Amino acid sequence: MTPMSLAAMAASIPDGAMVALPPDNSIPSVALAKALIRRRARGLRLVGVPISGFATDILIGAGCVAEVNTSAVTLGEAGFAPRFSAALKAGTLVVRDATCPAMHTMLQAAEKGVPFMPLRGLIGSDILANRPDWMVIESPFGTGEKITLLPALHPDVAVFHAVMADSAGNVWVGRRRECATIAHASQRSLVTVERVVEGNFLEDERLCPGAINATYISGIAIAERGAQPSALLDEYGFDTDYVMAYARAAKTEAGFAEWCAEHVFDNQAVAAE
Amino acid sequence: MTPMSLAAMAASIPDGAMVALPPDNSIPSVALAKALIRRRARGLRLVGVPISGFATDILIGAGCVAEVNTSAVTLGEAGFAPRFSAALKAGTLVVRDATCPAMHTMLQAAEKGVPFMPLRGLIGSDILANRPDWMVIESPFGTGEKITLLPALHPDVAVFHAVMADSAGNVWVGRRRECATIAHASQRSLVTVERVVEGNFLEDERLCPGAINATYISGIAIAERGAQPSALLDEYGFDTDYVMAYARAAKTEAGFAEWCAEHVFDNQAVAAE
Amino acid sequence: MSYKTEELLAVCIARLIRARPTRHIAVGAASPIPAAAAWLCVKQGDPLHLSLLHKRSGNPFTDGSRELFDLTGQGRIDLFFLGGGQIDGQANINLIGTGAWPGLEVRFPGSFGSAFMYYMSGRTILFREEHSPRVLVDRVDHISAPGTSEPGVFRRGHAQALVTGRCVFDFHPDRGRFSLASYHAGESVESIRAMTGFEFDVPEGVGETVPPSDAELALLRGAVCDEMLETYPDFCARVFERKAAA
Amino acid sequence: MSYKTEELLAVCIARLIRARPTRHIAVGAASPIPAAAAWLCVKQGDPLHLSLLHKRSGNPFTDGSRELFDLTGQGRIDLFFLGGGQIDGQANINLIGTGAWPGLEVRFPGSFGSAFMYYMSGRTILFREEHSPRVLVDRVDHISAPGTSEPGVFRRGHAQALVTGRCVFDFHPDRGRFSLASYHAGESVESIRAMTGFEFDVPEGVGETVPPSDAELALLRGAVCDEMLETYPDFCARVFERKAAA
Repeated sequence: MTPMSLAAMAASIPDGAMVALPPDNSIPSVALAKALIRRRARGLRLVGVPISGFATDILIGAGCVAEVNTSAVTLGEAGFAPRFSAALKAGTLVVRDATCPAMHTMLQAAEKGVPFMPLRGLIGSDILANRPDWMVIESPFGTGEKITLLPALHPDVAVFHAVMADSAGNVWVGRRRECATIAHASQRSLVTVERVVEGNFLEDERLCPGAINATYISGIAIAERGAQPSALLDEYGFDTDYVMAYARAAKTEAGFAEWCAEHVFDNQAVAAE
Repeated sequence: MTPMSLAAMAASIPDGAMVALPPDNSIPSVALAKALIRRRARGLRLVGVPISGFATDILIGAGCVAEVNTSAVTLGEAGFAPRFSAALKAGTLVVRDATCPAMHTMLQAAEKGVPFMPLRGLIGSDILANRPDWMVIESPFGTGEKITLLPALHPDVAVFHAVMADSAGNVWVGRRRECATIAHASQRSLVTVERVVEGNFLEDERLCPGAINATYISGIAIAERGAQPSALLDEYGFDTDYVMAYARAAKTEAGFAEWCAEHVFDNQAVAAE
Repeated sequence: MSYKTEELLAVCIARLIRARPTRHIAVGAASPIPAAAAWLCVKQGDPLHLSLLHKRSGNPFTDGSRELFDLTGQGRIDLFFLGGGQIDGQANINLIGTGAWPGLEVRFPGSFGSAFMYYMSGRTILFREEHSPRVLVDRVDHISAPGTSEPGVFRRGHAQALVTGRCVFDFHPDRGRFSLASYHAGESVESIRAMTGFEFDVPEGVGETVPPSDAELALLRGAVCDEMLETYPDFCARVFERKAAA
Repeated sequence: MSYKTEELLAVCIARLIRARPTRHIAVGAASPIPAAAAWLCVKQGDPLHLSLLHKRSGNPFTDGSRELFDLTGQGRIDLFFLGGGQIDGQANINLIGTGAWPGLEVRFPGSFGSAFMYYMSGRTILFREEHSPRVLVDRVDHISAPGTSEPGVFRRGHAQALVTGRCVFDFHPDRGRFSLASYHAGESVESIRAMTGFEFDVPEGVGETVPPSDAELALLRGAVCDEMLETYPDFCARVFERKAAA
C-alpha cells in the first residue's frame, strides 16, 4: 500500500461523513483532524470510542462537526472541552449522549454483522430516555429481565494513528484494540503512522497480536508525531502543557481562531508535503 | 503466582465441570487433558472453541466426557475423530451441535456479561432445530428480520496452553485471542505454559497485546511441549505422524486403551514431577 | 498437455471465481483444490485478497478465530467454499451425519461455520470430488446449512455452483435447483444423471468442460505450487510432484 | 500528626473499602484520592487487585478499552468509584449538565461508563470533594445513572457511601436514602445539613470522622506516594510534597 499525503487523505473524507475517532488515551490521529480543518470539512458526525477528546474539540471549534455520538467530551486534566461546550450552548452542535460500553457495544454489533446487541445497565438513566434509537425489551428467555438493545453503528470512516505500517499495509496499534474494532465496524479506515517498515507483521508472532490486517485499511499517510498532543504507547507521552495552553486559548471563539491559525494553518505547508 | 503441578491442576477440576477447550490450531493444553485422564475425571462437559480436536477425542476415549458442545470434532488431516464417533454410536456421549460463530457468540455474551447475543445465519439449519436453548425472534427494530438469540455460555474452567507466564501471573498467547475470550467467559482459567519468565508483560508494549491479564488466571503449571501434538505458534509445529498413529490405533476401543497406556499413563511419572 | 483431475478441478473453480467480481476469498484448511484455484486467479493477475485459514505462518487473523466470522458478517468475504458429506438438489448441505440425529449411522465431524458462512458470504462454491448417489442425494438426512432461505431471513449469498470430480453444476437460488454447466472428459449427460441422486436441469448445448490451457497448467505447477508447498505438502507432492525444500 | 484534607479523605475511603470483602477495584483517571485509598489498602496488606485506568505504563487491559466494561459485566469488579456534577438524595448522579437536556446551562463532559458501571460493579463509592447545595441537590437535573433500579432490571450493586470534603454518608438502597456516617473535624450535623441540598437520616450517636492514624499517614506519604508518582505527579507534589525523580 503506497502512503498518501495527509491532504489527500483528508480530501477523501466527504462532508457529512460519520467518522469514528478514538480519544486522547487511544491514539487518535490529531494530524488528520488538523488536515480536516485545513480542508474546511463540514457536517462531520463524530463517534467517540467510547469518549471524545482534544481532536474532537478542535474539529468542533473549526466548524467541521454537525453531531457527536459519544459518552463524554473532555480534555482530561485540562478540564472541560471549551469548543464543545460553546457549540452546544450556541445550538450549532447535536450531541447524542451515550455511555462507554454502549459505544463499544454498538461498534461490536457492526463488527459482528448483527443488527443489534444487548447491554445491561442503562434502564433508569436519562441517556436512554434521550435515545429513541435504543430499545428496551423483556428478555425472550423468560427470565423477566428488562434489557436494552442497541443498534449496530457503522461509521463511514475509522480514523486513528498507529505506530507503524508494514509493506503489506498492515498497521500496528499494540494494545489499543478498540482501533481494531472501529476498523472492523467501519466502511473505510484511514490511518496515519509514524513510519512504514519492511516486512509483514502477520508473519511475526510477536507483532501480529497488536496488528490490524490490511484488509480493513483503505489508506495510510505518514505523519510523524501524528497523535500529538495525545500519547502514542511508549513512543511519546501526553503533552499536558500543549493541551492546557489550548484550553486557555479556546475559552473564547477569538482565542480559538488565533490558536487555530497558529497551530493548524501555519503548519500546513510542512504537514502536507 | 506460584506454578502448581499438572496433577494438582487436574485434581482441581471437579467431575462434571464444564470445560472450554480450544482445538488443535488454537494451543490446547494436551498436557492437562492427559492429566485429567490420569486422574480419571468423569462427566466432563467439553466446550469446543469453536471446534474440538485431538485433546477432546482422547478425553472421550478415556471415558472422561459426558457431553460436547461444539461445531465439529475432527483430527484434521488425520480424519474423523474415532473415539468421538464410537461414543456417539454407543450412546455414551451427548453432542450438542453448533456452528463456529455460535460458539464464539455464546462465549462473547458471557465475556460481555449479557444474557444473550444475536447471530445471523442458522435459520433453516437442523442445528437450530436441535437447540431448544436457542431462540428465534423477529427483530424488535421493526425490520421484519427473523434472527436467532443465543444464551451466554459460562464454562466452569477454561483450559489452554500458553507460550509463557510472567512473574505477575499474566500469560502470553499471541494471536490466539480466542483463549482470552474463554478466559474472560469462564469462572476459572487453568493454563499450562512452556516456561515462566521474569517481568510483567503488561508493561511491555510489544508483548502486552498478546497477553492475558493475571486477573483471569486461577492457576499455572509448567508443561514443556504441553500443546503437543498440537502446534504452538512459532515454537513447534503440528505433529501429524503422532496424530495419524493415534487415529489408526484409536479405531478400536482396545487399540485406544493400548495407545492410552503407552502415551498417557507411561508418561505419568515424568509429567507429574 | 496432459493433466490430473485435481488440476482440472482447480481450473474449473478458478473460472467460476473469475466469472464474478471478487475481492476477498476465504479458503478453509482441508481444501487444497479451492486454494489452488484461488492462487491461480491471483497468479493470473486478479487483485484478490486471500485469507487462508489454518495457514500456520502468516495466519491472517489477529482477533482470534472469531475474526473470520466477524469479517464475513461484515460482508467483506465475497466467496467461500463448502463441501458436504451429503449435498442435495436444493443445495442443502449435510456435515452432521446420516441416520437419526446427530448422525447415528455415520457421523461426520460437524457443521463447522457452514450454518453462518453459507448465508453471509457473497457467494459459495460447493466442492466435493466424490460424485456418487451416496453423496449427491435427493434430500440430505440433516441440514447443516440450507441452500435457500425464507423471506425475513438475512441472507447475503447462495451457492454459485457445485464442482465435482465428474461435472460442474450451476445453482439457481430463485428456483432452488441445479443445472448442468459442463461434464468433464469421459462423462456424458447420461453418466452424470446415473451418478447423481438429485434431479437437475440440462440446458441445451451443454458440453464437455473446457480442459486446462497450457498457461493455466504452467501457473498451477509453478507459481501456484510455490505458494502451497508449506500448507499442503502432501497435495503438492502428489499432484504437482514437488516437495518443499527441507 | 497533622494531615491534609486529601489524606483524611483517602483514609475514609480506605476504611470503606476494608469494611467489605473486596478483591478487585477499578479506579478511573481523574481520581487520585480514591487511587491513594486503594493503594493504602494494598500497602496495609489486603490481597487486592487494582486496575488503574489510563495508567500509561502497565495499562492493565489487553483487549482494548472495552475490557474494563466486559470485566465489570462479568462481575469481576467488586468496587468502582463515581463522582457527579450533581448527586441527589436518592444517589442518582448527573454527569450530563444543568438546565435543559443535554445541559444547556452548564454542560459537564458526559456520563462516561456510569450508566453501566453503577449497576454492574459489586458496589460503588461516590466521591465528591465539593460539598455544597450546588452539588448535593434534592433532585439531579438529569440522571446519568440512577441510585436504585426497578425490579426486572439486572443490578449487581449500589452506592456503598458518599465521601465528601465535609462528611461521609452511608447509602441505603432499600430505602433509597443516605444517612450521615460521620462528619469531618470542624463540621457538625447542623453544618452538614446547611450545606446539603437533600434530606438525609442522622443515626443516633453520629460523630466526628476518626482522623488518620500515624501509621496510615506514614504509608500514604511513603509507599502509597511511591506508587502514584508516575500517574499523579501534580497530586503527589501538592499533597505529599514529593516529586518524581526526573
